[in-house]
Amino acid sequence: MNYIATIGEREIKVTVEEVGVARYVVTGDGKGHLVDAHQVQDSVWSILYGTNSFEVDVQRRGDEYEVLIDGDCYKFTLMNEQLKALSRAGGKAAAGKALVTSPMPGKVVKLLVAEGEEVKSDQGVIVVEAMKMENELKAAVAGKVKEIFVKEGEVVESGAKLLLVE
Amino acid sequence: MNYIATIGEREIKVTVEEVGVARYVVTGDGKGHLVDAHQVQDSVWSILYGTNSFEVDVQRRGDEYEVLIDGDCYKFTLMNEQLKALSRAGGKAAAGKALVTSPMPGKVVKLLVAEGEEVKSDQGVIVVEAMKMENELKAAVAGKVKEIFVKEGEVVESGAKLLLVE
Amino acid sequence: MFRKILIANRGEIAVRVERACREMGIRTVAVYSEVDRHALHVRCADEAHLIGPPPATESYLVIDKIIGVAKQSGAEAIHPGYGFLAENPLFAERCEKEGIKLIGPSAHSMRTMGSKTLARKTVQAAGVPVVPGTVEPIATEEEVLRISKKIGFPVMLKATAGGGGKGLRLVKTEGDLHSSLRMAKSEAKSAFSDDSVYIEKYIENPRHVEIQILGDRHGNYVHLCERECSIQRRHQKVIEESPSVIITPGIRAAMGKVAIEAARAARYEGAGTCEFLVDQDRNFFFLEMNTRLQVEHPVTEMVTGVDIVKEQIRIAAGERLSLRQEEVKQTGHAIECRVYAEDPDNNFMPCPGLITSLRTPGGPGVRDDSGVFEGFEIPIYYDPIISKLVVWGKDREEAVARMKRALNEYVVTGVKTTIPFHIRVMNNRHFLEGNFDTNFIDRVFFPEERERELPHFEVAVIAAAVQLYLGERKRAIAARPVGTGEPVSMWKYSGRPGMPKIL
Amino acid sequence: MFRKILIANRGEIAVRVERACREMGIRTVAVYSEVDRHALHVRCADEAHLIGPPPATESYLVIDKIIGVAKQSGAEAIHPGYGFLAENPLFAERCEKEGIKLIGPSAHSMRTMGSKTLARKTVQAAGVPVVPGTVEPIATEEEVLRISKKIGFPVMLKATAGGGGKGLRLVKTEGDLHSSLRMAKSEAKSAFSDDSVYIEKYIENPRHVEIQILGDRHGNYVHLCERECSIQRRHQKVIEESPSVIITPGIRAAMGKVAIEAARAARYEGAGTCEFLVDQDRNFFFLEMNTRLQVEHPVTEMVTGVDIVKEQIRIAAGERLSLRQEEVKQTGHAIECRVYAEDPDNNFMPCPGLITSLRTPGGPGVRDDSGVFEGFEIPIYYDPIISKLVVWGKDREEAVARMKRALNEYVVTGVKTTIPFHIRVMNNRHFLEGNFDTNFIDRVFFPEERERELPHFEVAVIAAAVQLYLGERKRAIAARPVGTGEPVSMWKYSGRPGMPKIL
Repeated sequence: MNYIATIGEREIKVTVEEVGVARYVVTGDGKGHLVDAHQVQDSVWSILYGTNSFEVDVQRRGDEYEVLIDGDCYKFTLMNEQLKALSRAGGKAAAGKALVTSPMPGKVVKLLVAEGEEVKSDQGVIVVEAMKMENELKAAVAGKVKEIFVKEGEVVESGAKLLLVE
Repeated sequence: MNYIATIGEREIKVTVEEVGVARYVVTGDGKGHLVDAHQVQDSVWSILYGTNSFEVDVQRRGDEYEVLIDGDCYKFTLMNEQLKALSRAGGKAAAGKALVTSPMPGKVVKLLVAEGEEVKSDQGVIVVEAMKMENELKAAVAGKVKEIFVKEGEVVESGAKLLLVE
Repeated sequence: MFRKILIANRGEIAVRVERACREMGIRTVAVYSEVDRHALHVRCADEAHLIGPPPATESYLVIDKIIGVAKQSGAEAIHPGYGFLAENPLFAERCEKEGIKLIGPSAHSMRTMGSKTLARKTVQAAGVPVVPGTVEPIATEEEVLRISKKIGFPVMLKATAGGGGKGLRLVKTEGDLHSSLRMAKSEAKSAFSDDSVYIEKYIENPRHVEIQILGDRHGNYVHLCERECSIQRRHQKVIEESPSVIITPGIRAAMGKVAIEAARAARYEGAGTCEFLVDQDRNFFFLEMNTRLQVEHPVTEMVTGVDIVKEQIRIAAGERLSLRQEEVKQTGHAIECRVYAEDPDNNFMPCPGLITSLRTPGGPGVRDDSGVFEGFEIPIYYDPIISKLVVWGKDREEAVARMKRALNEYVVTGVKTTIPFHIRVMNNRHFLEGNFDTNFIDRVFFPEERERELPHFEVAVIAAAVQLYLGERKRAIAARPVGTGEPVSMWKYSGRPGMPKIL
Repeated sequence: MFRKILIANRGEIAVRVERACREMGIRTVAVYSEVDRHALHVRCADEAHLIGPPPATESYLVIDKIIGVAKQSGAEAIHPGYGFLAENPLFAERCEKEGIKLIGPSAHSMRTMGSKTLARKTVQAAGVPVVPGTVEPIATEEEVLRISKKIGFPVMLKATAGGGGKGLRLVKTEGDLHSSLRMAKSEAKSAFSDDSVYIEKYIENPRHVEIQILGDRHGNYVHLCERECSIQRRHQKVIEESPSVIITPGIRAAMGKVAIEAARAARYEGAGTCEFLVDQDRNFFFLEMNTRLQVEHPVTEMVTGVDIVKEQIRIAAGERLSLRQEEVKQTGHAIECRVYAEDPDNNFMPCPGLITSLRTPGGPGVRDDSGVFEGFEIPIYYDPIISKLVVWGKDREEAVARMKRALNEYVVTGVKTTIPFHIRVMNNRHFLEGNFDTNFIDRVFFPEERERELPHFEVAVIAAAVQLYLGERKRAIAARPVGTGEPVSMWKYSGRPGMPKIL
């Protein structure tokens, strides 16, 4: 199976071929490697890459990956080659960025803007408190605040829609 | 709901009444107690008995319980009152004891008896090795070896039938 | 000795105190809010009492509730841990009035030293050098502006009742003043129920070094040497060690003497800490005294062999100090990393949530003071600290190597933690050389990190690709029509020359 | 110093050695059998090589395979841990021949000391007191019987190549001889690939005390004081401590001197242990020398601050000992409990299987040397040891209290472990008084335990009843017809006056 990893501006084609129980040949940029991969604890994998042993924590949100190895965090996107081609054809949904969501569970302590207000890109729009720290969340794009989905004092889940800028 | 606990020769009637989320009134021998019980880790429960806090590991095999509290092991049987009554009416299946089973996963290293051989109660009949220790298993009843279900060298699971004495 | 102690706290510090009590044969009484029924401090206690809804202002901070449980359970003493009511003189007074021994200093000492402004006055009078600034809390924004201009920017805004980096803001220019003051006051209000702040001159590139002291009610004092706490992020300590590489035996003795004098001036009883700023010429300035057990006390325990919590309890019971100054020996080197539920790769965003798997490091010289376990859900209402990882080594080099090793063994999934951040610090050249000040993390470390090349991108992508492959294969198998032998339906569409076989 | 070391072992000891290497900046090469792919020692290593099927005789004990991996990976040295090839002189010779440094003594020292009979000869010649018995392995049952009668029952049968309680049988009467000999030889064969045994007079009620020594190739030796190892079950150590309550400074010095002389006589290099029996008059007899790292080495590490594994590696690299005898200080008290996957409430039956949940103890003075993690399946093929829990306290009283506290925190589910057994020992009056010998567990402790009343039967039954109730309710809900609102179907049959409501 073929995948495309996107690291910053760079794209790498990766091919995974299963050659035995928990054993794969993985080809990236033309080189083939024998990989022995076992999920040992929740999102943690024990990877033997050749004979080199790595403990790898693979976290995924949609096509976006954050992989921890030896305390370093590797961020990239990874897609099936065909889906990638489809998504290219369809173009990007740029509007997504106008939605401000809560990156963690917490409590809305202050709305810094009102509906209809004009905001600049990177302007603080809402303060969410979790674990006794106040976190000011910013608008990713400039525009007008179209809708506010929460009230001050409300407890929100991770990923909750907070407000929409257009 | 009513249960009968059997500890050695003694029987205790226990009544469990749910009075709230994870809260119960438990009545044993006429006394009622408020109990707050939460399963916190696999077979481990955090029990608040009144305000006393206990960490309790409840292990069950059929009607037989082994409960660990502060390093002590409490062994008893516990049955629903009605099932207990049914089982009393039906009498005990005494023949069950004639079956020798493996108490752990391991490897059969030696059969000490042959089919048809007479054995005494408590006589060693088979040696199972696990973790480099040889364990001689004994017949629980006297009688004739009716059937042997395993061969020397065979790897067996926990609870596997080894041989039958009649 | 007490037979029963109530612990008016939660999380790792409540567990720490329970451990000391249990080893001393003292029964422990835990209190818990509605979200903390499963918490480790409830599981480990001998008794546990529900004291209200999740917000601390309705549970852990309610003096009446704590006192009520103490009386109901027959606890003779209360250990407040750190945070919550630990430095609240009203609570100390109430305990005194109710005849319950608070394990800590008297309300008088707490008031003297707990108020940063009064503390500055007191120690200044005793000849201790302090950082220039106000000695009174300041109420209005105009006054803050006036004084700041007089001292000269940059200045620090500090909560009078503060601690733990809460209610603390560096103000570099006049333009930042308004929002910084609002944030500092708001945080101070919610953390300490007291929004008053004061101002101090901001000393450039200082090191933060503190002295642990113990004092009994018979007038005996010892200091347990220093802790180096300069590794801070947003003015909050994140890594501490003992000894400090910049402290000579002479400076140690001098700081220890000053710390004891400061404690004596406040008739201080119990365990306390005098914090100092040390400038580039190794002049030291008294910053404040913390009238409680510190988060970082294990660092001192590991190099001195003294169990500080047990000493606190013995002192509170009226016993004399069990050791004299000449018996205090600093052996080897200890380091602590505070493990927070925060995402170091997303601006340290808090990460409450369920711990889906956990592997704690072990082996020689490793101590883990944790408040969590696998399957525990970290609530949103409290501090993000989930554990303190502490190591001991025969020297700093061994301690750093051991910490790196232990951090690499530490697995927490389900929530992000600061473990990766600590690994990166342990690998940093300046940290290894002991060459840093309180601005190191923000000004040196983060910029260097942004430039650093990551060595294992290939492995990361391969691991992700294998995971994605297996996920797709699993879905393909699940999606195949009933009765079909082979999981090919989704896969055959990608069939073409050179396509890998699926085994 | 070596750049890469192969660890020819598995489980907790492989992880222990990897930790030392990692802290020293040395790359580690793990070997693993087919059932050990998920094992912690594979996860923690820098490289890992598959060496064959599960039985040790086809993997961990195959010299050719180990040597092959060492050469292929470029490892300059091999650490054998304990057990497996650790005391096999053929392996030592092979390493010498291949130019790979075995971290341990030479084949010559191993042969001298590893064969118990030759060791007895050697030290006896140096004037060291030994236990009466044979100095040659004995082959036939007739000869065993003849010699036993001559020495007088009871006697001990011991595997010549033995260790770790394997291949060891106490024979009380002539009638027991046949089956004991068969079992001893069979165990010795499978554990050491050598079924030869010898005989020793059985000393009544002795204590087992051993001396840890270190020697370098430059002729320097130190001893790291004693370990008390009298708490044994079936002649296998289960709890060890340092110091021993019966050892005075005078006896310690005398035993240390003898141990060093014994090591010197064999031109011993590396870490080793001289075991002694101490009789009721505190006479000590050399028992045997273990030419390897001991399971219980952490006890010594905690009271001396010496990292024995790192010393082994430095010595193997040709360095001089890093400390002199006068620098060795025994500080405080340490205790180790060996946690086995065995059921103490079912005759210590082995319990391999899946660890379904795990909580490791933490806090001050606690060290856990584990080879497992939550989700690991303990295989049937190897030793039942899963972890060693070690504590340090400022004195024996604190160490025992701390061990009890730590054991109570230790949660392992899915497999039974000996943790409850250890808690009971920590509560035993004789143990607390330090009043025991090597027969204590079997002759005193178990009979006392059978008489002891358990205090919490009520809580145990209540917990089980609540669990059963919830299980029944869950099944009742699952069994209800689709569309029925209330989970009553199974429950209504028990409806009668006074029946509890179901909420």
